[in-house]
Amino acid sequence: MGAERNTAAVPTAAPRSGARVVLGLLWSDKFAFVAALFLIFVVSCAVFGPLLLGGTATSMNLRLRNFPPFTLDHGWLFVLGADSLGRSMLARLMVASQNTIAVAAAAVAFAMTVGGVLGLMAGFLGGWFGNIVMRLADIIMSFPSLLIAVVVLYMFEPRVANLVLVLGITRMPIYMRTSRAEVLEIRERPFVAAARVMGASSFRVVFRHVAPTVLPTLTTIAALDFAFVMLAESALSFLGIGIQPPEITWGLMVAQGRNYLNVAWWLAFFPGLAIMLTTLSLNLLSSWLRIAADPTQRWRLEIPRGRDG
Amino acid sequence: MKWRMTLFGLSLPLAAGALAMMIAGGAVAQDKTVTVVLSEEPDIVDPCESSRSNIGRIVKQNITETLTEIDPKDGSITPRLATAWEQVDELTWRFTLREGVKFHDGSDFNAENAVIAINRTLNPNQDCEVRLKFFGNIKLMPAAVDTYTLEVKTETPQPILPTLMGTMTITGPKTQEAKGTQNPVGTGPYKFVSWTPGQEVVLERFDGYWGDKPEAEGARYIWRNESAVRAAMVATGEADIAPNIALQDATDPKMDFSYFNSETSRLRIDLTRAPLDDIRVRQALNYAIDREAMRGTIFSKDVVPSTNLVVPSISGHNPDLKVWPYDPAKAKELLAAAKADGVPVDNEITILGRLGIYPNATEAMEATHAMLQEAGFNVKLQMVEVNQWVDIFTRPYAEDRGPVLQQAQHDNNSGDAVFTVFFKYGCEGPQSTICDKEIDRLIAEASAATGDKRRELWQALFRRLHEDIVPDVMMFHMVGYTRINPRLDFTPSLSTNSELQISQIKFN
Amino acid sequence: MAERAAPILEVRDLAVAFHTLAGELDAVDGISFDLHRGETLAILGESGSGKSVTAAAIMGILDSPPGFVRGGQALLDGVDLLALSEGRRRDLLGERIAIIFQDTLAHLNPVYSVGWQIAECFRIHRGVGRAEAYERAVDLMRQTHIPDPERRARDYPHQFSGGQRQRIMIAMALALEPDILIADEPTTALDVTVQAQILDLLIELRNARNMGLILITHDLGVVAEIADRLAVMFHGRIVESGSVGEVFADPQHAYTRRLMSAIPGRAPPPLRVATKVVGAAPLLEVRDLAKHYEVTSGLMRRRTGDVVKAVDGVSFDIQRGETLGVVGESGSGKTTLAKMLLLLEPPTSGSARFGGEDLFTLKGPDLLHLRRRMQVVFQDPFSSLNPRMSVAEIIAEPWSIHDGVVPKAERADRVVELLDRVGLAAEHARRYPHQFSGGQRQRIAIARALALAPDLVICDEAVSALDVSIQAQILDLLKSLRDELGLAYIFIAHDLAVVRELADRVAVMKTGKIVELGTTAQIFDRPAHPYTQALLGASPLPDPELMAERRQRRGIGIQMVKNG
Amino acid sequence: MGTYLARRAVHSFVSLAGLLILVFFLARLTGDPTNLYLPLDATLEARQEFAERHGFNDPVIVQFGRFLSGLAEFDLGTSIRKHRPAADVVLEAIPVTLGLAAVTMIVALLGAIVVGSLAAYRPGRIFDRLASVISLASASAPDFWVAITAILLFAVTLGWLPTSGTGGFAIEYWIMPIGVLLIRPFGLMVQVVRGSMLTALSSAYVKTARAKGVTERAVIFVHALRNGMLPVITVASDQAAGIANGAVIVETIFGWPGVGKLMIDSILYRDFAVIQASILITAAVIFTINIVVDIAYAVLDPRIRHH
Repeated sequence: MGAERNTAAVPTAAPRSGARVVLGLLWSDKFAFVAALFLIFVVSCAVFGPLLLGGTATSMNLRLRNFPPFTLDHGWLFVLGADSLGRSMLARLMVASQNTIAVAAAAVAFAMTVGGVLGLMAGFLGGWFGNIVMRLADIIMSFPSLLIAVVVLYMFEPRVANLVLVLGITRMPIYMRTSRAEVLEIRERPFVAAARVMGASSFRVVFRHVAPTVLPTLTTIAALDFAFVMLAESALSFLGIGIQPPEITWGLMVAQGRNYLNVAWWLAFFPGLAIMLTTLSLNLLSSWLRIAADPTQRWRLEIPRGRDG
Repeated sequence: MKWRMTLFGLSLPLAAGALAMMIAGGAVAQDKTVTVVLSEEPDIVDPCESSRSNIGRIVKQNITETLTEIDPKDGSITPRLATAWEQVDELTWRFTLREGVKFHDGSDFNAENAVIAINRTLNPNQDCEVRLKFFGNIKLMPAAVDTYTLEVKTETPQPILPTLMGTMTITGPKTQEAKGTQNPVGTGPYKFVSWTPGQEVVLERFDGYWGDKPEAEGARYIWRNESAVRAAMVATGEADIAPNIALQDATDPKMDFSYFNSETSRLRIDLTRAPLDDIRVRQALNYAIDREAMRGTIFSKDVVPSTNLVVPSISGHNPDLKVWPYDPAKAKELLAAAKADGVPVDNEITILGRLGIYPNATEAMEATHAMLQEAGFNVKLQMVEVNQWVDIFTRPYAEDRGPVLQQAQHDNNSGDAVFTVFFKYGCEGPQSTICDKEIDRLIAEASAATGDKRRELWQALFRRLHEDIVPDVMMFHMVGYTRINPRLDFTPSLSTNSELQISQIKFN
Repeated sequence: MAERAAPILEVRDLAVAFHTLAGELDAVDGISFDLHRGETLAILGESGSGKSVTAAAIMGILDSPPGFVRGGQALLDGVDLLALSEGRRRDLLGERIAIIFQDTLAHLNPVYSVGWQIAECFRIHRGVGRAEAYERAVDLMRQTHIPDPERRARDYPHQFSGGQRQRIMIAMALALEPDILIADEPTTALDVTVQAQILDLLIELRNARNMGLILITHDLGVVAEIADRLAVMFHGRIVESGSVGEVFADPQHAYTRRLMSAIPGRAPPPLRVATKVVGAAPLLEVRDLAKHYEVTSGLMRRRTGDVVKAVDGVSFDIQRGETLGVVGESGSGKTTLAKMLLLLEPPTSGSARFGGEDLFTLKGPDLLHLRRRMQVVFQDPFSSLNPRMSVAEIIAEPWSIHDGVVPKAERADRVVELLDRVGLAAEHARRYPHQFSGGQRQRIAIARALALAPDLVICDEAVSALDVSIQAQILDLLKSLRDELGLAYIFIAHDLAVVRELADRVAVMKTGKIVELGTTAQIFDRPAHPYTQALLGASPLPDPELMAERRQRRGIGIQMVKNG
Repeated sequence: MGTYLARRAVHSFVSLAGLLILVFFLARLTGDPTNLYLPLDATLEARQEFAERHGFNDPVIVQFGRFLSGLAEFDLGTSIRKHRPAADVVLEAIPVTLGLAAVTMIVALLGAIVVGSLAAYRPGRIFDRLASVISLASASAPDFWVAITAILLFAVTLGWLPTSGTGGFAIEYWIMPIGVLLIRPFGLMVQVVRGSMLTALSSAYVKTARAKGVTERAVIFVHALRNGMLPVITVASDQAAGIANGAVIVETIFGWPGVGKLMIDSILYRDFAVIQASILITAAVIFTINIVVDIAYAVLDPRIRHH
């Protein structure tokens, strides 16, 4: 055995505690570190915001209508100004984070799970089933999502669950296609053949071997999709078939604020900024994760600063 | 990349102050063509749809004219293509037509061609909106008595037929029979030149016009959905008139004019569902709304709190009714009293709003929602799009519906309350949720009456509604905003909501 | 030595390091060597020894980051390549010093025609016009013996065979007649017969142009065949150098000695008699097994009538505990044969009986049961283990597929047992495949194959991707398992020496057929079929004297430079 | 390759048929259009007549049969809203949208290739980080917000550009719509170009090219780029399809009469014939784009050509 030591380029570093390693890797990418902090903040807003500020966010004060931001004249709650009904922008942003994150996360998770599983099966089974799945992806992609939205929300109530369904369905094709393409490649790998020689069922091969390998790719797409879903939700709200007041989401706030762009820019700007920063953070974090989780890339996070690269 | 950064970072304060910094008319074309920017492309330019506002603003009184014209200020009737009219008997009206009038295609305007035009508009096989909106239950039998005398017979007495005729424009005799003409021909001061779908509609001055020669040589209509863009276009001189911009875009008193647009907003109460079937609950609803707080914020400062569903210029408006004061204490008291009598005041009431029914509609409903909640009502808010809203607003009503307050707005610019009351408050009215014998009696009597009698009956009816029934949470008589380039001399009026007479525009 | 001209390339104290998880890792740790015109210097070492990194550093094409040159010089005619500006060095690359690589499919740009790629050298260095450059490229292809060069210059890399691609690489590298050619494992992935041709070509061109050739390889046979001098690299250092003859005759460093002794096939052929039970039915009977692929075309996938016969009527028996070696060059059908036996691909015709049961008609539980008795070890230990499963999960997976073989409670212990059996430690169970070296991974794959206690293990090129010393260890492991557990193997390989080491009988395959089948001794000592003879003749053996002799027979003149 | 394209065409046709069936039946689940076309005060009889006249009273399957027989004669029905053949209405709008989509994609593609390649050339450097952050941020900016802000800034405050409208080939009318439209595809494609160029630049043939003495610029834009283009083209075609399917916001705000706005309006107005016609025609365009992309693949990558 001795002769084999050091023949591989993979050094066997003394195991440090897992959390410390992760934090260390995170700290070495400052963008990702800040992104992680921001996301933690957003998630805590989503969890605690409605509990703490639920009342404040809906309490109307028409005298403070479109009150401008960056003054403390009416207390810290109005530091980001007030909306067209004189409600605290800050409180609304924090409360809205719950619905926003919930809708986006649920829709993306739905699209990823259903689309991913369909794509997996299409790739693995091939044949007529694969064909049907691919045609379905074609159809959904050229199907105006608004029509799906109108159908679902006309037939059912404009509830959050239905909105998630609509957004989820429209985002499915990309997962269907990606996971199918990946499966076609992965199923040719020897470890899949080895599993089949052992007698593994197709179900086992797909879910034990193929799915975990496809997952990182899908996760990367999902991070980008977050933005699309939040913006799509905004567009639907604007057309009157998304989330409706008194519920709030950032998308709805942007949509409502657009009427006031030339008198009260902050109404649309801050929620838009929130969407932007959240997606930005997710993407920075996901690209960090891609590197950190890949042993052949991880050195990029280990190089001392000041070096080339 | 950099420029976008700049745009993101710097444009905000700039944009905020943008309109304030604007100086009117940068590169105004010095020609005498008026460019109007509408909120939406007309689906069609057929005169029989001219009751729809964006079509009416192009067609009505510009291309095609009416026999009579309704004065928006007081609902009185003035001559247009007809110079005089008289009621021959209960079922017959006789109109004397103007002589020497020609259509744009050279045909003569006479009684015979007027008959053709009326029959076209009222053809039961076409869905012309003018027919469906104003002549739904009325059958007209026009006939030419001589070249310039037109006789119109009806099956039931129509005391306000001359007013009705103010809604119907006269098309040329060669206009295709079916609805959907691409080339409207009329007698108006402007003739139709072209419609490039998606782009523009162009009119030019008609030299053979019977009346005074208007100043503007032509008109060009374009359309943008975004109010901010329409306002900006007038500001930069790309357009002369934006007939309909949002309150928050009307920031420049030199260019922006408010006008009563003949709309009245309200929340319709469904009287058939508990707890809304109790008058104390309905009164409490009205007491709970702080109308003054909404005025000048969500609504324009120029709106007027309403008591009637028709605007003051309509014959039959009752000026003596009192606006509901804001009195949350009273509201709570009434609610408590109702509750003590076993009224289920805790039933959840739905406020059903319609998106974009008027500017800031959603915010108005959010504010209402908050105020009603404040007063102790158990309310929830739901905003829906038009189709769903209409489903719920009109008969037949769903059996399993709950108590609903429905956001609504009513537009009567046709001079007489008859266009309002039956539909909204009659037992059989297609959008009515009340059935009151007294009201039905008043409707029947007033419809058959004329003059002061008619007006007094309508006023009695509105008093009964306002004081004894309370079928609505009344809101405001609404205003619209029009932005007008200072190079024009034009003041919008009540009728700007449905027409825009280019011939009335002068240049400074 | 004294009268010889100054060396054309002098490498002095070259040191290269990489940034890694564990900090900076020295890949090349201060090495020095010289190269003269007309001479071949072999740098021998196993993977990770730093030999390819050395080449990349000299050429200035190190993956940077993470790699970086820590110090030293590479003097080309006295000019330090490492200290040049990027532009100046670029002028020398291709012009004075050039390189060819092992994996030609990856190293040629897939989207440009080979003619374009060769012509590019003339265009960038000589400013030659497009048409003329192309002409010259065609000419070079002719010189490197590509048939029909005018037509083929328009083709793309994937349309060539591996050997032809290496000729194209060589043509490209030699376009500007450089003084030095670095050949980085130029023949490693090639079949033996092709390998011989490429080595011949390199020698021919070296002689014709009086170049200095640096040959980077792990294959002692190749070294013996064409190198003049040899430098052995180990852990980033040159541990031994000298003329090929000297080093082979008398290796000084312990590592070199171990390397020499690890060469498979050097030991006398095994005198093993398979524990054959006379009269017992064979474990596996294969009869007329064939796999034909029909070439289809058109929208409805109509058959064109053309048939590719990947495996074309193969018959053989294997007894319990017997090892059958299957050798052949790429495309001979040996892997397809394995896939059919493993039921990964259905056969076109023929039969196979395993333990008396018809392999191809079994279904359901019977098939599942049979699966337990036949397992596989693949060539590539990097991809045959699921990177997302721990070693324990990988080895225990067969038991969760086959209920009741090993009860859940005992699995952990059995995993440790199996790890121990294949020479790994208990603590390895928790780790993941990427934390192991190639040889260790192959041990894991073997442990997985053993988990179900099979009767037959098919080894498809199971040691081909491993370094020589590791190869020897794995072969030893396979031998001991065979002896202890009575396993039968079908051992598929293109490397004759390896087969010789392990097999009881050998089947030689060519274009889907078994052309010769006999005992190992028969095949290697008295090959009957001309193809078998050709295979044996082309395979380089780590014996400089013998190789020189062979070369002479092939008519390649060599100017031997005797050092010292 | 030819057969492959033929097979793709068959697939497209199947998808198209499925799409039409789905659209037809789903659209009819969104309610009766009568409410939207008749004034509130219209009588019940008038409503009945309207439904009768437009065939809404027939069972849906009968309506579908009627639609199919029309389709057989290339008749896509008549718009209830516009009283004109639905196909005419859609065909007027298609060129506008395609023009927007084409110009946008060309500009975005070129920009993304340059920015993405340079970012990938030295990953982790400041240019790379900035390009990533800005492109990601712009990909998640609400487009109507950007559009209106741009109008207020460039047209109203600065007076450099017209607020809106189409002006034929006059470039000043194109700048803002294209600028707004390309933000998202550009941001996305910078990411994709960067990713695929990262792979391409670390591949073996780039090492060969460097060893030949190829300049770094040629390494990036000759050797690596053509290899890195394949995934970029996939994403670009997706984005182009997205725009072809409706650049609603831009069309609406800038007053470009394209198919996106038409489709939205038709859905909101339940103008079934136009919904069907516009989906049919845009889907046909999208499928054509996909096939063109397949051909582009083959042109770029000989391995696909010879497959």
